[in-house]
Amino acid sequence: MAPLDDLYREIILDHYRTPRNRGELPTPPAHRVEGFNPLCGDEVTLYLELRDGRLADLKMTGRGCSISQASASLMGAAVKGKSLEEVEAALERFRRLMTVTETRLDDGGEPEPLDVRSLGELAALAGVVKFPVRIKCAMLAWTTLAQGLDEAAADAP
Amino acid sequence: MAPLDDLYREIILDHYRTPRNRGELPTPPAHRVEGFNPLCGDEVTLYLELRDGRLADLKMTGRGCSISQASASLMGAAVKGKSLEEVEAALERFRRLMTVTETRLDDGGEPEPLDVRSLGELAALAGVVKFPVRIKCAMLAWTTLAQGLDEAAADAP
Amino acid sequence: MSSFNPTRVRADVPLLHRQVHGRPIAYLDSASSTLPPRAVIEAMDRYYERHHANVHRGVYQTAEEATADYEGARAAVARYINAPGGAEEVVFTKNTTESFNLLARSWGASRLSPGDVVVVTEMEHHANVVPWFQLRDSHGVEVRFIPVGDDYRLDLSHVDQLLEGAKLLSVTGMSNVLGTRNDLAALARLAHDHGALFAVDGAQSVAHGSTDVARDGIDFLAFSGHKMLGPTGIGVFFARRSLLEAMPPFLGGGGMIADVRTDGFTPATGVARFEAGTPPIAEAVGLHAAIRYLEGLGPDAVEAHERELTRDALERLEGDFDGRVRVVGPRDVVDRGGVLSLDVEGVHPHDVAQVLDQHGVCVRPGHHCAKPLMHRFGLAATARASFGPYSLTRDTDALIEGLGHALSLFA
Amino acid sequence: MSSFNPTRVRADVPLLHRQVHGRPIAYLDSASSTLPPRAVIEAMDRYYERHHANVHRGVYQTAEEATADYEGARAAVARYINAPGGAEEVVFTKNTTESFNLLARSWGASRLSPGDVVVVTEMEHHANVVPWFQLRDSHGVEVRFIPVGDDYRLDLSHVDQLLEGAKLLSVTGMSNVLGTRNDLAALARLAHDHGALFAVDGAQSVAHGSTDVARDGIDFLAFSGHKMLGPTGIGVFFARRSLLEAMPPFLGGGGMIADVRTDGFTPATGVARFEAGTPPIAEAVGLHAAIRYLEGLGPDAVEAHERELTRDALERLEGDFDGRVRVVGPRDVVDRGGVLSLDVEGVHPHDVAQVLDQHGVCVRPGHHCAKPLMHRFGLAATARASFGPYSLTRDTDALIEGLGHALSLFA
Ligand SMILES: Cc1ncc(COP(=O)(O)O)c(C=O)c1O
Ligand SMILES: Cc1ncc(COP(=O)(O)O)c(C=O)c1O
Repeated sequence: MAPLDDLYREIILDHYRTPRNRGELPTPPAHRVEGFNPLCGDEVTLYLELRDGRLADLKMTGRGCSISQASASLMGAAVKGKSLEEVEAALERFRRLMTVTETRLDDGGEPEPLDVRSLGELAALAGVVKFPVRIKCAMLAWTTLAQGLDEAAADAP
Repeated sequence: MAPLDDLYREIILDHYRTPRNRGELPTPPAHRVEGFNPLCGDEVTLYLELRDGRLADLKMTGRGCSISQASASLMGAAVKGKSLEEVEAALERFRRLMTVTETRLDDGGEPEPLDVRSLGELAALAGVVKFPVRIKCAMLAWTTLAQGLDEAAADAP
Repeated sequence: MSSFNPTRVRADVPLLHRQVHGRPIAYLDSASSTLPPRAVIEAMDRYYERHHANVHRGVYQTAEEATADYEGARAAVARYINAPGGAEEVVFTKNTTESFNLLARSWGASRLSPGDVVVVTEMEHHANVVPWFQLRDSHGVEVRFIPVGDDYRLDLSHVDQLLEGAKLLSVTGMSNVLGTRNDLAALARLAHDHGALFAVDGAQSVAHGSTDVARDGIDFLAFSGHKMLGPTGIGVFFARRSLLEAMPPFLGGGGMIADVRTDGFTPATGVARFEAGTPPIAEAVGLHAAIRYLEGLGPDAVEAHERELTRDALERLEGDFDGRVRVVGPRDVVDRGGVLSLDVEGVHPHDVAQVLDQHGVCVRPGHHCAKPLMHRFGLAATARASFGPYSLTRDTDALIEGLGHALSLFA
Repeated sequence: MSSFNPTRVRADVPLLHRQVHGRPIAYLDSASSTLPPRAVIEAMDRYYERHHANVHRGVYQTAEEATADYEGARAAVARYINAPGGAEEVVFTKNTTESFNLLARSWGASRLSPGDVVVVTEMEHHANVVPWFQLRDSHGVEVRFIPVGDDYRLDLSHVDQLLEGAKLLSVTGMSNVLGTRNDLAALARLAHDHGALFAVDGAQSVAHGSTDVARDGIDFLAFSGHKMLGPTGIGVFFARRSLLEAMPPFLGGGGMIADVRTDGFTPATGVARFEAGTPPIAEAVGLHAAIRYLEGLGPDAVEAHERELTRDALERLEGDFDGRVRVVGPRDVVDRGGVLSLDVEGVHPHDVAQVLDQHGVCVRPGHHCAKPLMHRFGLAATARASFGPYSLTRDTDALIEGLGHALSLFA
């Protein structure tokens, strides 16, 4: 197994200690969606405000481990204000990052550099794949976001 | 484990090939009772005619292995015509014979000689205890008899 | 190319090196339970010695390893039966029997209404009969039986009528009494044509040939580790993903919930919903090793080997005893596995097995948990000899010798 | 006199010889699953290598041996828990969870009517909660919870009210989160005084002290092999004979029937009625070896050893971290086992466990399948360290060192 530093990069600890975009938004207009990891009890609630094809605003509450909370905070920073296409693309990139298998990491070193670069600060979470049980933690906010976007699209007039 | 001869004594094979008291009795006056070994499908049906405190007549049908059928046949020969006290005593003696543990047989040779002698031909079944799964076969007719006597007593006016 | 070599398989199985009553053991009871090769035993040892921990909820090294071992076994099972939806269609249970109870109590109890029909066959093991009777008693479903013909094969002459209104057809892949193999692909088509789902009891069939749920159109499949060179204490329930996802939980407890409060609970999603409590972890590891071992032998090679043994045994049983030993099952070896139920003239199966035991031959007397079939043929019991991948002609030699002894003893 | 020597016990457990991340393993997750000593692994090996066969229906040598092994395990369990009616009161299941489902679906479903009350406690594992909710949904029974006080012990101040109309009181012998041991004899009297039966979740308590169902007046008891140095894949359900005899079958299939026809079935009598399908035979052999091993150590000696470890750990956890590590559970070691649920200031249990893993320390983060209890204390999760007979002070040393690291990393 990889050393702890691969997991707890400074950016992650920073986002865990000082999470961005904490709080709530009035619903409506915002859409509220809850995510939940039954195995460890991690929770995240997202408030998504969609306007003119963009994720105009986003806030979140929740509690959980450093990885789930930092991932949520990093996600918020990465997707807030972006067009829905950009958000979808970020979601897809992050999913791919998290499904790079441990084996590939083991013999190939880092995952595809293009991916990582296009992720910006989120690349700090790349080390999580070396700790398979933590992948669920890192994914929690993202799957919740995906669900929220689906629900919001379904609700839209 | 003991050699086969301990199990398949000549008397047993004889009673298996030529079972005594086969047939049915009209009910009433006879009492009919069925016994059943769910593990191997052995069956025995007894017809018991009680008169004046005696097991005046007894017949049986059924199918099963040599041990269950020979034990039934030997039982019939041993208890037919006997007083109910004598039948009960035979039942008790046979039960004790069958619960002599294998261990005791192993270090003590034969079970208590008194028992065996008082059993007459039934002593041929003593070897069964060395084959634990067969004890159920040997007991089938006897537990059925015990049940039949109980039922008949309950039915009696 | 498979490198199948039965002598080598035999060498791999520790129990076959044993003697009983001064004779080499001739194990002919694989239909009851198979004997595990050393690789299976050692995989479980290694698990307990190096990796054991409870699964799913641990982040420490051995807990991750145990989880990976356990989930790796699930993936191996999915591959072995060619589950179209992969590991997410494979639930671990304790045995085939629990798998059928899960099917009846979860899918059956939630999907069937009074008057709905479940069709089984007269050659089913009790595991695929009793749960349906229990569902009949609790939910009013009707249970119908496809009869078995005098040729020991399913009699499909009235099957359309029997399948009318059926919601499920549930059939054994191979009879544990007759050896008859059923044409699963054809039966699946029949079931589906009548709007019924198709369940298979794979307890006998999975270890003695290939299984392909995707190819054959199987909706549900149940089988046991201990009948496929694996350990006791583990079984498999396969269901197509769309079906599994709609099934409510069966057993309740830890691991199968999303949330529990003092006023109720929310079940988990996925296979976890059906795996309440600590699962058979070491047993999954053993099953995985058994699957690897069977894949190494090649399911088709195993089937061909056992077919050859069966052909030879059928011939000799007929030829050597002037008809005094009757095989209750098909006489040809097409669509037939290596199970030989014997009816020996004048000798009760219990006595047959007892005499054979003295020859080191292990056969099983009884109704083999298939009483409807026994009733059908007017039998109380048979003495059943059955082959496994490690069986050799010399096992049949010992069987024939012992049968001769039994016949002479009771003559 | 017991010859209990924890260093020797440790030597007996192969997994404890392992290193992780270059450190000796400090296994502190026995409440999840214990580590089997070599004697348990070897007993199962020997079983598979020499005696394996399906039980009950065979007359050949190895089938008799396997049956004797299996039934011998049942007798050993009966002795270990002092079952007044002996082996006929011991049913083998797959785990504690199945045992509770058996209790709820067989006894519960047949004996309870809408409005009947089942009383559990806020400190129960989901295994002793979810089956009762399921029974509530199917049969309309009411489920009540005895609250847990701020002292982490049952709050019995309103227990008479709670037990009014109760048909069953079902309580854990020891909380897997708090370590709290409950006074089973007193609770049994309470239950019986209110006309209720008394069930105990022994999953945690059976391995860390003595269990005596006769002395304590326990009517039903459930526990798992893998939490008492035994294998996965086996559990026990004990019920007083008079209760067991009146219970209808649960799972249907082979082995639990007296007869099956195409129109119905008749269940078997005795424990067989509850053991459908091939049972966990090798696992029973392993459990037997575990019981022998525990009896050799002496349950009281094990309890005393773990109490001493707990006393020491409680002191150091309080003393070393200026209150930044809080133990969720009683602070004294009276009526308390070796389970330490930790709440570490500013560090999520997941992260605590992850950092500890680097120190070779195995603890479990999560809700420990006791969500009602977590809700009660407003916690989402704890990091739980728990002792076993093989635990040593040096495991606590490693824990303390790792906690220091976690606190500094997240400071
Ligand atoms: C108190 C308690 N009850 C029940 C269980 C469930 O045991 P199993 O998972 O073996 O069914 C556990 C173990 O997690 C437990 O600690
Ligand atoms: C055809 C068939 N189905 C089901 C079973 C039951 O399997 P298990 O006892 O492992 O549940 C058996 C084994 O006896 C079988 O042969």
